[in-house]
Amino acid sequence: MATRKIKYINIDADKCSGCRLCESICSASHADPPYSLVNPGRSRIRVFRDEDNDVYIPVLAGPYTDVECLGRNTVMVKGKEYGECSFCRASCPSRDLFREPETDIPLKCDTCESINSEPLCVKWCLSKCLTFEEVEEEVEEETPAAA
Amino acid sequence: MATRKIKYINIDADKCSGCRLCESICSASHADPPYSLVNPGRSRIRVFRDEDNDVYIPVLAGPYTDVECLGRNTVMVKGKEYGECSFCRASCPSRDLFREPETDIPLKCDTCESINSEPLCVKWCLSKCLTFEEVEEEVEEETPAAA
Amino acid sequence: MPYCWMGTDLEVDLSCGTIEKRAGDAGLVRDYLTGKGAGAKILWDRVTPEVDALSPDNLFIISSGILTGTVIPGAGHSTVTYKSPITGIYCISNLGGFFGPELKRAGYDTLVVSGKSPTPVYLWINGDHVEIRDASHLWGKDPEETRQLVRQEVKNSRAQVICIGLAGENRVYNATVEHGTGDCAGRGGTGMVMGDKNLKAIAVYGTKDIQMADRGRLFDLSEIILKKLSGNRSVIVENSAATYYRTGIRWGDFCNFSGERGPELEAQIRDMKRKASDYMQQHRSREIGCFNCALRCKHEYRNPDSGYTFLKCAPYYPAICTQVFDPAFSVQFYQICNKYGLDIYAAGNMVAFAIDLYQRGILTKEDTDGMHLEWRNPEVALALIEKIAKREGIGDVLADGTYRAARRIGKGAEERAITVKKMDVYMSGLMHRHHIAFMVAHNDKADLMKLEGSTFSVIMHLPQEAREAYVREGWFAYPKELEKYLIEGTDETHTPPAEAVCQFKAHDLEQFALADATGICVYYMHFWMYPAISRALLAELLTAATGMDIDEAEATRIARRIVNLVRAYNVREGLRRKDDIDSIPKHVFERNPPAPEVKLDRDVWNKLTDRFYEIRGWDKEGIPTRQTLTESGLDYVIEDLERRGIRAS
Amino acid sequence: MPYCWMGTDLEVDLSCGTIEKRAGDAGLVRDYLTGKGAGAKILWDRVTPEVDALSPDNLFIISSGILTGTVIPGAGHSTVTYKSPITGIYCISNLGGFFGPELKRAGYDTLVVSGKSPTPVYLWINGDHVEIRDASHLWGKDPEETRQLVRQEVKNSRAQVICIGLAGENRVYNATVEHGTGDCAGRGGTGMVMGDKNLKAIAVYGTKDIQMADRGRLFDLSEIILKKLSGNRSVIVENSAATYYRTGIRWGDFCNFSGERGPELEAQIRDMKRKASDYMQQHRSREIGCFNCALRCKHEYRNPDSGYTFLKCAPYYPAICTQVFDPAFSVQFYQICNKYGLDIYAAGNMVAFAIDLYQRGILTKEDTDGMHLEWRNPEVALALIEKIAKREGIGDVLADGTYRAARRIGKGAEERAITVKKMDVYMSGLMHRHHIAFMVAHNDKADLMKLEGSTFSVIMHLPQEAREAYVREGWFAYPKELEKYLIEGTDETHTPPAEAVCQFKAHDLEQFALADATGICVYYMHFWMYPAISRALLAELLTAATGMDIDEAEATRIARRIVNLVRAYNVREGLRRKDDIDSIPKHVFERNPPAPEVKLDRDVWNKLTDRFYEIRGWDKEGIPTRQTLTESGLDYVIEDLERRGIRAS
Repeated sequence: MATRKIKYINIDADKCSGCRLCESICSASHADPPYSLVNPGRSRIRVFRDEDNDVYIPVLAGPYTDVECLGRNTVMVKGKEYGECSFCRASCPSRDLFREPETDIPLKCDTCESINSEPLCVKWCLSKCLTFEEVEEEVEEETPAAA
Repeated sequence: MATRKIKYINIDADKCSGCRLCESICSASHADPPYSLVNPGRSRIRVFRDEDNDVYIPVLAGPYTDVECLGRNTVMVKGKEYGECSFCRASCPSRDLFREPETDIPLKCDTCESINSEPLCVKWCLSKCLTFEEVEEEVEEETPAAA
Repeated sequence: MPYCWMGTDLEVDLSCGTIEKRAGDAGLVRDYLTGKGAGAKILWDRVTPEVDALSPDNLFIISSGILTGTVIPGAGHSTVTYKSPITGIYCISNLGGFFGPELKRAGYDTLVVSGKSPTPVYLWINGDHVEIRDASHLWGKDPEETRQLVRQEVKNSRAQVICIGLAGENRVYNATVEHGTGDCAGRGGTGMVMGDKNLKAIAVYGTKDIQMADRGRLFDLSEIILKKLSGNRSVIVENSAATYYRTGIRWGDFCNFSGERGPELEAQIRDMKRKASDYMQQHRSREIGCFNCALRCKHEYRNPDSGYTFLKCAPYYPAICTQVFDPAFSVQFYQICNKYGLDIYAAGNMVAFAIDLYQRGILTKEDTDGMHLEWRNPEVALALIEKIAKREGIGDVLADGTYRAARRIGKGAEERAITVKKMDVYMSGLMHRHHIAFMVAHNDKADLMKLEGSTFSVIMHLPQEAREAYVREGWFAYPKELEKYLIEGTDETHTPPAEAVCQFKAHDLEQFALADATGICVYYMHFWMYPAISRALLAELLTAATGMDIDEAEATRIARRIVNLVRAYNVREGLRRKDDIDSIPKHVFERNPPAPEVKLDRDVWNKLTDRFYEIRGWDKEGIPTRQTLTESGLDYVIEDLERRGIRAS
Repeated sequence: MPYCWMGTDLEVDLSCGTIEKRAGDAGLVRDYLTGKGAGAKILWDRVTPEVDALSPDNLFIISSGILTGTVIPGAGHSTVTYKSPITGIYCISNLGGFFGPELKRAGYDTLVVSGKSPTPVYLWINGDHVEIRDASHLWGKDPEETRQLVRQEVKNSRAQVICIGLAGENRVYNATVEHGTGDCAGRGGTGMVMGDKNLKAIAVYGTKDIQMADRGRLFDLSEIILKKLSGNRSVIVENSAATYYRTGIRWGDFCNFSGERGPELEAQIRDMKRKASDYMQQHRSREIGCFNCALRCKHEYRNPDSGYTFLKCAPYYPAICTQVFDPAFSVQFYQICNKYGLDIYAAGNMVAFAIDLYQRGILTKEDTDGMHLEWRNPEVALALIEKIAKREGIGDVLADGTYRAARRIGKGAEERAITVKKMDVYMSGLMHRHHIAFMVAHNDKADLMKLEGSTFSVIMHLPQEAREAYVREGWFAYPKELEKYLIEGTDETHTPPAEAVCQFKAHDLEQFALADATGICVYYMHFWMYPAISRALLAELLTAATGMDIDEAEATRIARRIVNLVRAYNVREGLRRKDDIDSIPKHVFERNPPAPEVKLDRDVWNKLTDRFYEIRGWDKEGIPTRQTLTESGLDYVIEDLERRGIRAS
């Protein structure tokens, strides 16, 4: 069996204080040159805040998609409503999230691999809302697809 | 101001009974010919069930993406843990969700527009976990992009 | 080839380790459908009287209903068929949840497990890919752990899993096959059969289409069902389980069927409805449905110490068995049974049986490792269950089931062992309602579970206008000709007329056969007060879904074929009139009930039996007549029986 | 051009409806930084003594700190500067939350609002795109509704919004500017100034980069701060607010500063800590931080009827003002104040003032529309607040603030109106701690809020070893030369030495100036017991972030420049020694406190003032000397003062 490493950044939303330090350190550490700027718009993690409903969900940027959702949805969990994009990781055309301001280049969380670091959002999260875990996962041997 | 209709399928996860009737009716109604088959694998809505943790989240298929997430994440909300993909709407390579079995064609919720109907998953959800809402939204006039 | 039918059966022989995929027989589907029909046919063909229930040659047959996995609400069940190690005769156990639809999506209507593995194994059925996998590391794990581990191992969190717990591993007679969220194939020793084969679990996943014939029609019919369900009369959850708590307790056969109730007990019973209702409102965290079902009959409770537990409408059962009137205890009781994979009803009976024996001096502290067995003691009850599952001390004796345990204990214990055809029987109503006792005596599985239906237990007792409204509003799911009995109602002793009892009983057997052959939950067919699917509608559904032309009469013919085949099977195993008649504990006949109830008369009982056999087309001994078997197309049954010297008249 | 600086200011003139973007002056940044520094400079230049606080020419200046929006933990604040309609002199109100960083990302360091709109409007600053929008439909909406509506209208759920509530609209003197989640620019009448301009709200959003100079260094320094914060000594939330509840109440100036406390009150005070702690544990639903801050000093409570409310460490304040000892009432009190956009402390004072007057017969039922004003009555307290916000009946009088209300009421009410420089002052400790009274008297804003710091209120009173450990572990954030005063501690009357009081007070003014000019929260600078940023570290941060070479001495020079400019501003408005000295209610001097406290002596008070002025470089009248002003580079101030006939010595 082959294995691969899956990196998990686990989010305990109950602990999120909404401070967005994760956004700052992410944008700063991925800047060129490193730490030359802060700009949450360039961050690969964003905190969805709905102060009126006690909703605080940090979301890591996932893959890019070039279409937007036709149907949206809000999710109610334990009596609390989460907005249409609250849990969505996609970099998509219907919002400016996870796309570089101005250039529109999609952003995706790389768990700080590109900067050879442990995930800095986790390290800097003093509320312990974010925690890091690395899991060795078995993968099926790829069987070559029939031509 | 121009307007457009946004269709919301709202999910009250607390009410989900996990019965997956939404998956059945979705796959059936979108089949060719209509209602010729049932196959949750072809459904544009899937229920994430984690019976051991009382997690039941219906998720509507969102856009397609051709890369998988490098970093995953689990989300804890109100002390309850939701798995790495529990809230994710994407049709993506790391799971077989929202892709046609065998052909792998991505599936995306169209709020039953393609079959000229109100969303049938909502209509058939007797637990009232799913509800439908149509919102008239103002959009900014498109300014032609500079060449 | 019928639609809705996958056309392939899967057989796994655990002795040889072989996996065989077999083309199904469309003709058999036409005659027996799948589910109960397929199970009965296979059992008839292969598990003959020569095969002991605990031999490797006994089969563990899981078959999904022909409608299972379609868009029809409530059509999600499968059946487990086997020879019961408890009763030694035909047994079926119905399985809700999601296993049946998944098995079909994997491509199989029926899975037959034969033989016996030398070491613990589990099956992984991933569509076309089927594997027998080592399960040594799963041995000893509880069902929840097992499900989690198996899903991890097969890397598929959507795989549907059934498995046994410690009880099944330890060959406890009343062990269950657990599926999770309150779903199990529970009664008759399913888990013991699986355990005896060293089969810890079966995991299944599939992505095949389930095809439907007449698309638009099936959709329309399903919407009719949905409409009926969405009315407030049909949401089980709003008719709080608390009501059943009270009813169940009211009918409860306390003190191990002795029916004794002091004034203290009566006071607690009075208090119970409010207590249960409060508890449920406060602690119910979710209402759960099986595949495609919005009835939400399974209620989830959170136990702060040990996770989620699922109860249906019978949280009163542990109270009847132990006299512990505390809903939290009931939840714990369910949880520990689920954890060990133990039949909740049988577990309760065995606990009541043991306490009763102890109180009578038949069991002593020497037998119980010093434990003082008494009513109203939750610790004692839970400790006994643990001992049973682990076959420890007195638990090892009880683990053989009340019937066999009594014979190991002796000293008059046999007299206190109340079973029906050796099976631990549901402890509610048996003593208080003659017609319910009659149903139990004549069921094809020695059981009351869901057999009593709401027609007899509730609707029959409503005022005349309510009964009329019930029919008018279309809730009467029986054939039209039985309507008049409902309108007539019961007499002043709450007893329905004899003819009604026999007619309904005859119908119920058929209705159950159809439910279990189509995969539709009995809640939709007649068990629940407001069943959405009458036999006429079922016939329409069958036609629209499968493309086979099945009208109501044809549906009834299929139902009778299955009922007669099962009866013939049991006859072949040696079952006769005497076994039905005497299956009911004799103090049911001896008891002097409080007014307005009347004492049950043996003559009445015999006459009911005669009439019931007559309606069914069986002779006085309960053997289906040649005419009956021929009409049911069961000539091969006649031949087999005759070869064995059993002559149908 | 300094890094961290956006280089552009925005001015919106609501009279003309013009929007002007102005290049900032890098030289001024070098001298004053931004935030408080920029605000003071603009106010000095443009809001001269000729400008009434309620004239359109008063300015509403929001300026982010120079470090605001960088990666530095705690650097997220902005300031609102204006001439206060309450005191008639300089006022600053600090704003936490997320507004400051967003303003910078929109591209602006400072926003100046001038003029007065004829109709209600709000501003929408979407990066380069700035709009004045109609707000008629928002008039009357509470801050939460306003934020939601504005975000919907601008179609940006991430826009940061500040706004006024009903109190601001109604020109209530103690109206606030609300930002949400417990953040507001609260004291001094900010909301009244905004309301007077008919400005309902300001929404801002931006995606511009905030540049940092020495990248690696700033990152390392920030990690040092994080490390200090992550230690258990520095998590505010774990040092339960309940402790403050007790402390706050112990120091509370009950009965409208009369300090009267019967035995009943004492018993309730004793009971309060446990009560508060229980309540908080049970009902606190979240701990909230401002931008880049993990201290989580804001605690969210769920009120089942009306949503979420945010409290900091002062839930005891409503109890002091009303004698209602119920944490749930405190939450309600906070919530109603937030809803109307009313300063919580001033609201409490006005309630206490009104009840006091009523109890003394100065107010009667005729004045109160029949309401009987009494202590320990939650309904009365909440009803009074509602009346104030709506300017109804007696509320219309109280809405002018205690000072002005007393003069409208007459009949001796003036004697019971305890204010400092006309401002409603924090009702805790003023009577009990001379050095705290001294700080209030000499603050550049007539306020105690966060001024007292933990050094004087907590650390000074610890045992010697604890004080030494405090210094050793690096928590002493003041300049090195003040260490010895901490080690020395207080005398047996809990009074620090006079020299220490003056030195710390002088330092505190500077520390506040630096906090408010850099945008770093005072919790990091000296208010909280375990401040993570000393002045030396702040200088390093400034250098690494802005690229300007600022060492500790230079930071001090900047701080003094700001302090002296503000003092000069107030001097220009007419403020003199007498206004400082007499600002404290005279019964502070008349009171005979219980042992070990000692009576405050006017002579001591005068000597303290002399020494403090001396340290600051101000003359006996409290006017900065020419030398002081010149050293601070404030020659233009000298010129202006002299032109107005005010001669600095």
